[in-house]
Amino acid sequence: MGSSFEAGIGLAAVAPFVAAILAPYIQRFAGAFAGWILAIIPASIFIYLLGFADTIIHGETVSSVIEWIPAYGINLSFLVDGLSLIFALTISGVGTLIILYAGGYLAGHHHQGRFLGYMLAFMGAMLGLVLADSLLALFLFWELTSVTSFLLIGFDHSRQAARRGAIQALVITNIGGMFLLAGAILVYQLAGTWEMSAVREMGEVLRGNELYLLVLICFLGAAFTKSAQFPLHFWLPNAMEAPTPVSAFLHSATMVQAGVYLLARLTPSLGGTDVWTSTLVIFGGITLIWGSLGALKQTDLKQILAQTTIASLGLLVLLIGLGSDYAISAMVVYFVAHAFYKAGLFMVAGAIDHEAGTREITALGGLAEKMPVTFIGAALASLSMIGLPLTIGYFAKEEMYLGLMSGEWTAILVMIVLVAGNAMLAGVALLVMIRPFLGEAVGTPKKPHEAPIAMLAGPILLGAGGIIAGILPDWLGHDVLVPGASAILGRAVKSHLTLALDFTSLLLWLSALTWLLGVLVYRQADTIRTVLRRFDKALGWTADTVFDIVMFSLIRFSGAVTRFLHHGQLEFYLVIVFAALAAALFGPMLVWGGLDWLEPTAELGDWSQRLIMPALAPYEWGVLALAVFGLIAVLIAQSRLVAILSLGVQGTAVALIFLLFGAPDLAFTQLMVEILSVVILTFVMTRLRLDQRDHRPFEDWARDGTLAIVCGLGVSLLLMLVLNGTLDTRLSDFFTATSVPIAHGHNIVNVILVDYRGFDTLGEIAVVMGAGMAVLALLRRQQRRVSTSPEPAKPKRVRKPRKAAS
Amino acid sequence: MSTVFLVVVLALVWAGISGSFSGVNLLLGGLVGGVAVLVLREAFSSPKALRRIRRVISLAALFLYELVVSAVRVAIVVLRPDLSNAVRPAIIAVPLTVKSDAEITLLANMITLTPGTLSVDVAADKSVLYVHALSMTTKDAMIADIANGFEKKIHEVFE
Amino acid sequence: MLEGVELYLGGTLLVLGAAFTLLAAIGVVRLPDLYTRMHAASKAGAVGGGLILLAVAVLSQDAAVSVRAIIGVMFVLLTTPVAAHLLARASYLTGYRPCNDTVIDDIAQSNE
Amino acid sequence: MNTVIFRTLAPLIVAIMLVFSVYVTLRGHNEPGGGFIGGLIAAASIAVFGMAAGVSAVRRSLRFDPMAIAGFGVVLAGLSGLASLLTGSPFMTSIWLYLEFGPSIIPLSTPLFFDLGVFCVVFGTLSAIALSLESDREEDL
Amino acid sequence: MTATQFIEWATLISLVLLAVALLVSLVRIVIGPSLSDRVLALDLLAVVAMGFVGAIAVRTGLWLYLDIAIALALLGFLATVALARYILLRGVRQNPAQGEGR
Amino acid sequence: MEYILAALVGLFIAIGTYLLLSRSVIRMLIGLTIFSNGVLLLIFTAGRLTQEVAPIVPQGLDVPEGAIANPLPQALILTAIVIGFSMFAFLLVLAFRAYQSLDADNTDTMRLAEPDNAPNPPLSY
Amino acid sequence: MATPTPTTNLPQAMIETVVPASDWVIVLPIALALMGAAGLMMFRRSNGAPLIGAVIVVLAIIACEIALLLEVLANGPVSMTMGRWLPPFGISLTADLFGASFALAAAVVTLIVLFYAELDRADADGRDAFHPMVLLLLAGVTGAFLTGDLFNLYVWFEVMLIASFGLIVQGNRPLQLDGAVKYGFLNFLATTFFLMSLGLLYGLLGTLNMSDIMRVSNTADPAAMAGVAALFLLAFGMKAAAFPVNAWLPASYHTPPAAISALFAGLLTKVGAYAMLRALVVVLPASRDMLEPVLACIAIGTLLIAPLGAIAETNLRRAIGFVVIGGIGAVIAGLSMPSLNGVAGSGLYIFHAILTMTALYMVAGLVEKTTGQTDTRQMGGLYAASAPLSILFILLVLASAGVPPFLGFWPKLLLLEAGLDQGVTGTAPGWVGTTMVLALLINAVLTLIAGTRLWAHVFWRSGPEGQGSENGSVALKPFDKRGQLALGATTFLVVGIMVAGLWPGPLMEGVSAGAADILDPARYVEATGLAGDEL
Ligand code: NA
Ligand code: NA
Repeated sequence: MGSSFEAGIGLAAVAPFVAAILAPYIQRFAGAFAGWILAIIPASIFIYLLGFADTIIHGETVSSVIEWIPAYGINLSFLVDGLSLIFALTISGVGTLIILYAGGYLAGHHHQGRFLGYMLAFMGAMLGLVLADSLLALFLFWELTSVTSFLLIGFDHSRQAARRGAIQALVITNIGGMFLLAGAILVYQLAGTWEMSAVREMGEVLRGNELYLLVLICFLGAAFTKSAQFPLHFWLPNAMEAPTPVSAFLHSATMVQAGVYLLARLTPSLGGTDVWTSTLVIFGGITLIWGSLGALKQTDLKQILAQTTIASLGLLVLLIGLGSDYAISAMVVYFVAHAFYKAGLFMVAGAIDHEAGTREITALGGLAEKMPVTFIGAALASLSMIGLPLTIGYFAKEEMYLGLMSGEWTAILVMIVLVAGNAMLAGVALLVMIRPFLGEAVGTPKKPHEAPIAMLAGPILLGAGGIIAGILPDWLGHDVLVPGASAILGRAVKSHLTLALDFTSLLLWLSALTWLLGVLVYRQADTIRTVLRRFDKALGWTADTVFDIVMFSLIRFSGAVTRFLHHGQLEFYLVIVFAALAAALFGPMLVWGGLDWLEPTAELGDWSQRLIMPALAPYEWGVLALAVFGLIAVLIAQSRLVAILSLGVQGTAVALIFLLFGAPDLAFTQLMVEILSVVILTFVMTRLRLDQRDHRPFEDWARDGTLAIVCGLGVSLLLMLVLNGTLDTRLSDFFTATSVPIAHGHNIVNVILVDYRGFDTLGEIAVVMGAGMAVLALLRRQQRRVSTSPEPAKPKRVRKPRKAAS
Repeated sequence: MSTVFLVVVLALVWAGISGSFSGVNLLLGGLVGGVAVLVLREAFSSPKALRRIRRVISLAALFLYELVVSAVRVAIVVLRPDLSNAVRPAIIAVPLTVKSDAEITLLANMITLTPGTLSVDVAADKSVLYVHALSMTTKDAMIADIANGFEKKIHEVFE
Repeated sequence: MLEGVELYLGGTLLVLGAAFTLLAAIGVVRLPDLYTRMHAASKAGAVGGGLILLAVAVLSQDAAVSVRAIIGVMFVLLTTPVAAHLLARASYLTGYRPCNDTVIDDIAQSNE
Repeated sequence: MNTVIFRTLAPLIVAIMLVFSVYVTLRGHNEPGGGFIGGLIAAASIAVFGMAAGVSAVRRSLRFDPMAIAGFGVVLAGLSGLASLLTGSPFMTSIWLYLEFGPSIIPLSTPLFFDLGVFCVVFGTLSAIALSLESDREEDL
Repeated sequence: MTATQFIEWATLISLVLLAVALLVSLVRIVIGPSLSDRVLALDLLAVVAMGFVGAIAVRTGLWLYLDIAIALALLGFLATVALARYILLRGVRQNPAQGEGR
Repeated sequence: MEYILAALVGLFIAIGTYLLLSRSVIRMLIGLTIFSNGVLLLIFTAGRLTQEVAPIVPQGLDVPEGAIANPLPQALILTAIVIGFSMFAFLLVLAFRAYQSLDADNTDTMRLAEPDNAPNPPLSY
Repeated sequence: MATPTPTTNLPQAMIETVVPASDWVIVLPIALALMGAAGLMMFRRSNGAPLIGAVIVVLAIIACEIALLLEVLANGPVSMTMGRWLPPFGISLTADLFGASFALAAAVVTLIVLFYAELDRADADGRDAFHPMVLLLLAGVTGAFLTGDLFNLYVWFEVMLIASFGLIVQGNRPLQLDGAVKYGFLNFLATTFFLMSLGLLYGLLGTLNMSDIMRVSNTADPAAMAGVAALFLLAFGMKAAAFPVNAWLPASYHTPPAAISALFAGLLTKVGAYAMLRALVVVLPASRDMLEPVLACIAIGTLLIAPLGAIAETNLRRAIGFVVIGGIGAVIAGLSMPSLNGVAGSGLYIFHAILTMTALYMVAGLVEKTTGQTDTRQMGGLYAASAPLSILFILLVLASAGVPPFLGFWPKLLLLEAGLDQGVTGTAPGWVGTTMVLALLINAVLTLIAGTRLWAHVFWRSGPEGQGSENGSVALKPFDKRGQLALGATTFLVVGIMVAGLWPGPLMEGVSAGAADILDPARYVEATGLAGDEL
């Protein structure tokens, strides 16, 4: 087998995406034949993958690596072994039929192209997921399945139920995705590699690590959400809002099986411990029973099938949890069996809905006459689901019972669960096969007739496949069970499937018991349904309603938090900012001893020395006093204009302080700026007519005052702390020494401004220019509005200044 | 003609400010002044005045004298403990004999800076100057004071 | 010794200017209404500020500085009355009436 | 503000302020002052002029759009920084030329042009703001 | 007393007087009662500040401060004009008895 | 004397803060100006103080004769003053326009961007 | 003509070597942007097309920045000290990989937005100075990314701020003025805090050059340094819109025309976050260590609060504003775990956010334009009506929620690795890493919920909330020529984001190398010319 052939593994995952992008155009171009054309892609992938079968059956694996982010050791690495090949073949095989089916099912729908695109993208994601060797790549495709299924479930987007189902599925599976990501990174950090093929060699190390439980929780969280394990199962029935081809694909062979796949894949790395076994068995068992009961509650064909899917997923998880050779063998066979019959049954349900206009089994009957081919498909699938001999379902059941023959009480308990679950599933299968098709014909919304060939191909081929596998146990055992189970367990597993019925074996009697109970369930289906529904009513809520409650609570909580934090009052925002300022000022000083210096020390002198300024002349005190009184004048000013005048006073005082301490340029600039500020303020105030008083309620007054004092004090203390050190004057010394000789300027400050730090000044004048542009942008429209509107809308507000009287 | 004159004055002012009467500096001053005048060219009505330098000096001397006297008087008033007795404020209308804007302006400004009087407003028809007096004696005496003092000298200057 | 005379003269001018300025401020606080206060501010203020600039002119002993100082004085004398006039006029037009001690108000009469 | 006294004296005051502003700008490298303060004073003179003569008169006198003057200032300052590209030095390396006019020497330097740029920016921007605050008409903006 | 000492004292006294003048002007700004009164006081304050700068120039011998003083006179004038204009255009009804407008 | 200045800086900051917390936009602007002035003084003080000796080299000398005031903080403050003034001008005109358009200078009533009666988020999918 | 000779017995003051013209690529982007803005301002009344002028300038800037980036990639950080003065006496511009690549991303985004902005400029006559303002904003942003001097950083912050002021009021609607008041006061206050901390830092260390500060920062009182660092954190936190001082962003970002929102979302907060990275991680690492718990709490708060806002909001662009804030939380998360992965994650997140948040607002603007609504409750039906918008929107939702293989995933991966390493698997597990991982994961889920709700309401639902049947339809305005241009620009950007997400190798290598320089700034210091100097 050539290397380019192996390198094509990645292509198998990518090709559907390319096809997906082209799908809408192909659909536009090919119309009704779009399904047939697009089905070529999965079909060729299927054939391509079949090419690996020989290698895999011989116990080898094939891998291929596409470098992606080499610096981080992240590669798109793929590995084909028994497990992934079984999944990949199932996906591409069923996928081919589904694409065909969708071509017929959605014929004429104006978004059929989009739909086919989503389906293909989903298939690509799923193929990538099962073929990936890198945990990160697996996660990537895992998330892509969530996203594409989101789009598929919400395909019928104008109905709220569809949107809800889509969001629900995405949210739950995305939460699982986060678990998976965390788990993947943890494994990477513990094992030092992303490649699962390498990780499985380190199973002992992982299981022995103190973080094993955390890693396990992460992966179980991922698998349980994706594979709809109780109590996270509720999203799956809601996902039935999707068009039937989606249900057939996603909820039989593919997306929901991703969790099962993950668990199977991780069995050698993480499995086999007590926690693993007990968790999987318990959750799987509960899910099995819960799902089976759920199926019996329903009357909608799709809902029934969805619930049985939950049950089957529970069963698969349980089997992985058991982890014995038999259990794993059973899991492999059951997976294939389930894929065959469940996809077929969903397609049948879709065909019935499509042709008869309803999926309510209570409203259906006698369709076998009108839709004989469909009925054959349904029957074949149902028989496999019941697990009758000569179907693949039989072997699955047999294998799982085999593993529990030890006689330990836990095994017996599990066996009881299995039998009960299988029996109920068998009952449901009978229900699905018999109710719509046999018995008296019932009037339906549409006049039923046989579905088009594109929609029939799937059920028939899949049903037939189930039977063929059922009559070829050696092939099934050698080519499917052994490679799959060996890949999962990491050791060689033997197959012992046989068609011979051994009436002395307890096994057969357990199967018989299962069928018997199944018939009983079928007979009493209506009663059971009534009882279960009554029970539900008494309970009052389900996990599904809890989702709504959580979601709406989240939305309400979001609303409340947002309204509280962002309610639009600038004042409140400012309070937060200044509280943060106070914290930033005092926090570090309090924590790290920034206030220690307040204690008198010999070095710094006591406070009398620190505060009494022999150096300050009386007039300097006068200027400081002017600043203080100017500030107080601003503070107590009742009207804004008085505050503005007082602002000029404190500004003048600041300028004089600059002057007194040797900063003429500063004083100069500050004086000019301060006066111009007053002038501009006055210009603007000339046009404003404002309420003069400061209305501040007392609480605010106290709060603002406290904040102000704290912030002021904090700044003072921090500044004093800074002043306690000595200043490194390298820069200023340099400027002083070179200003005249090199920079040719006597005013050192100006030389700094235009030369040493001229770049700052360049930015600064850009700010000035920007201010001009911004102000003009502010003023322009308003004046246009005034001049163009025939009558000023609000004369009270837009007031032109009164012209001088004389 | 007047514009050139103004430019020359501004160039001299420039030279004075910058402390160098060198040729280049005067040229630069002329340039700066020229730009300033160019900017303001509309605003200058041709001033026919400023010819009789002797009269100007005479006026300036009078003004400076009056200014100092005025400042001292105000200072004295301000320091008096019985302030309310010292002031006898009034606003009186002084008829104007000078007519041109420049004359009125000069007069009003001088009145403001000299003892006891402060120009508040000029009537719209420029016939009357309203003057605030700090310590009124009689209305006629004040009007006569102004008419015989600054107004006359300004007349002479602007003749 | 001539230098000394300049210094004494300049120092005296400086103190005088400062004193006038302070008196102007006191006048602005003590006098009864805007118009009377304006007398103090414009006359004593202008003279005070002017004297200080003159002191600079005398003391600097630098022709350029002196010229500038004198131009500064002229500027003060130019602007002070204009500012006073504008403020007084604006105040009067917007209804600031002279204090009750005011004996004559010709503007008010002309408006009647 | 339409009084004889103000109207008559304003041009004189404005002219003096303008001259003073240029003086302060040019002197900045060696004494307190510089482009910013100069521009500020010049813009203040424009504000006085605007209050005395009206906005449209000022705009007519200025000829150029004040914001274009500001833009020119930034370009001038930037160019004075870029000039050092010719000398193989980093941005804003000063270049000094001493032009001899007979006895006097005029120092021309990139910092001087830089400061002139600052002057233009401040003058243009603040004039634009002052005038637009004064103006009621669309075309003035 | 030498000339230098005299100047030393003269500047000190002047600066003290001017500092007091600054504070006294502030009193009128605070107590008003009318806006015009406050504007007048601010105008005076600018003149006092100008004097202060001049006196500092004398005290430090840095004559260049003179330009700050001149500029202060220029812009102080601008401020007063703008405020007078505010009073006029806004038509602030002011009466000493009532206090002032906005 | 630096401590005194530091205390003064604290007063500027405190009063600026208090005014910024008032709801009137004009007062807030005044507060912002005072706050900025406090920050300018802070930089000035942090650069250490010397009295009355400007950082100007007398004509004819290459370096100043004695100690001079620290020129670098002055240059920084100058830049900051200019920038602060530009911002002030913009914010002032903004306040003016906001008053015109929104009929208020009380920030409590400026609620167009974040309406007071904002609806609760819809409980739907 | 005469040139005076400098006195000889001076300390060496200037760099004597000739500076190669190629070094100018570090300063030209800033100079060109500034002068371009000024030039467009000069001719704003002429009837030329300002778009063409602006595009030419930005293209020139991009060319320079590509050259700069190549130079940095080849030879390490590039530095130029203005005016030929020896550092730290002159202002140094220093670009390492982070700075150079962010600057480039900013310029590219600006170019795209310039075209996009034609959407709202039907009545453009150049007088509002939109194009000069955009260039000014770019100048500020570029300066902030490239400068090696803290005070200079302050100046560029202010340039950016004033330009954003000018932009946010473009159009002058009352709504905008309300937003601008909040934006203006809070942001100017933030830069004032920045200035305050700069003053204190100068008082402590006597220098402003970042490289120089790194050398001397341990000489000062640690409590005072921590105080200064806390002020930096507050100032940059406000700029970056970190919780709890993030209120200005949702109050204002939805008010201006969409092009301006887009530009802001791409550039403004990112510069705040970058400054935080630069100032705290590079320049003051010791103080950052002291403040680590605070940083962590800020990151957690931001990560958790922001998506709640996005869920709660019914105004489309306001909701996206909260998504922007959430991204800032991710950046700060990296700063609280400054391992190689943490810093690389922060850096890559900034890069991702520059592109993705801009694109989100661009799409939102198109949505608003075509539906004529701003409130999601009034929207609907776009899924059926506009396939391009649908694709763009869902891709961006996924990118911002960090779903692989979209661009947003990669920084999250790095951050999660950093968090798990610090919190669980590392040598000394601490609470910061663990909680950060939880916060990041919860943020991802909540962001996805918010995004899908928007998607469901705006796109899937066929009409406004509670109106008519589920199959009703809404009237949509088709795009005119300007709309097509805007749509094209958006698509271009989104395609770029997708490509970067699918082939993240170069980016990841880049941020990895960049983070190495951040954590060990020896090369940065050396480039500035300060290495080896003993104090
Ligand atoms: Na200067
Ligand atoms: Na006066």
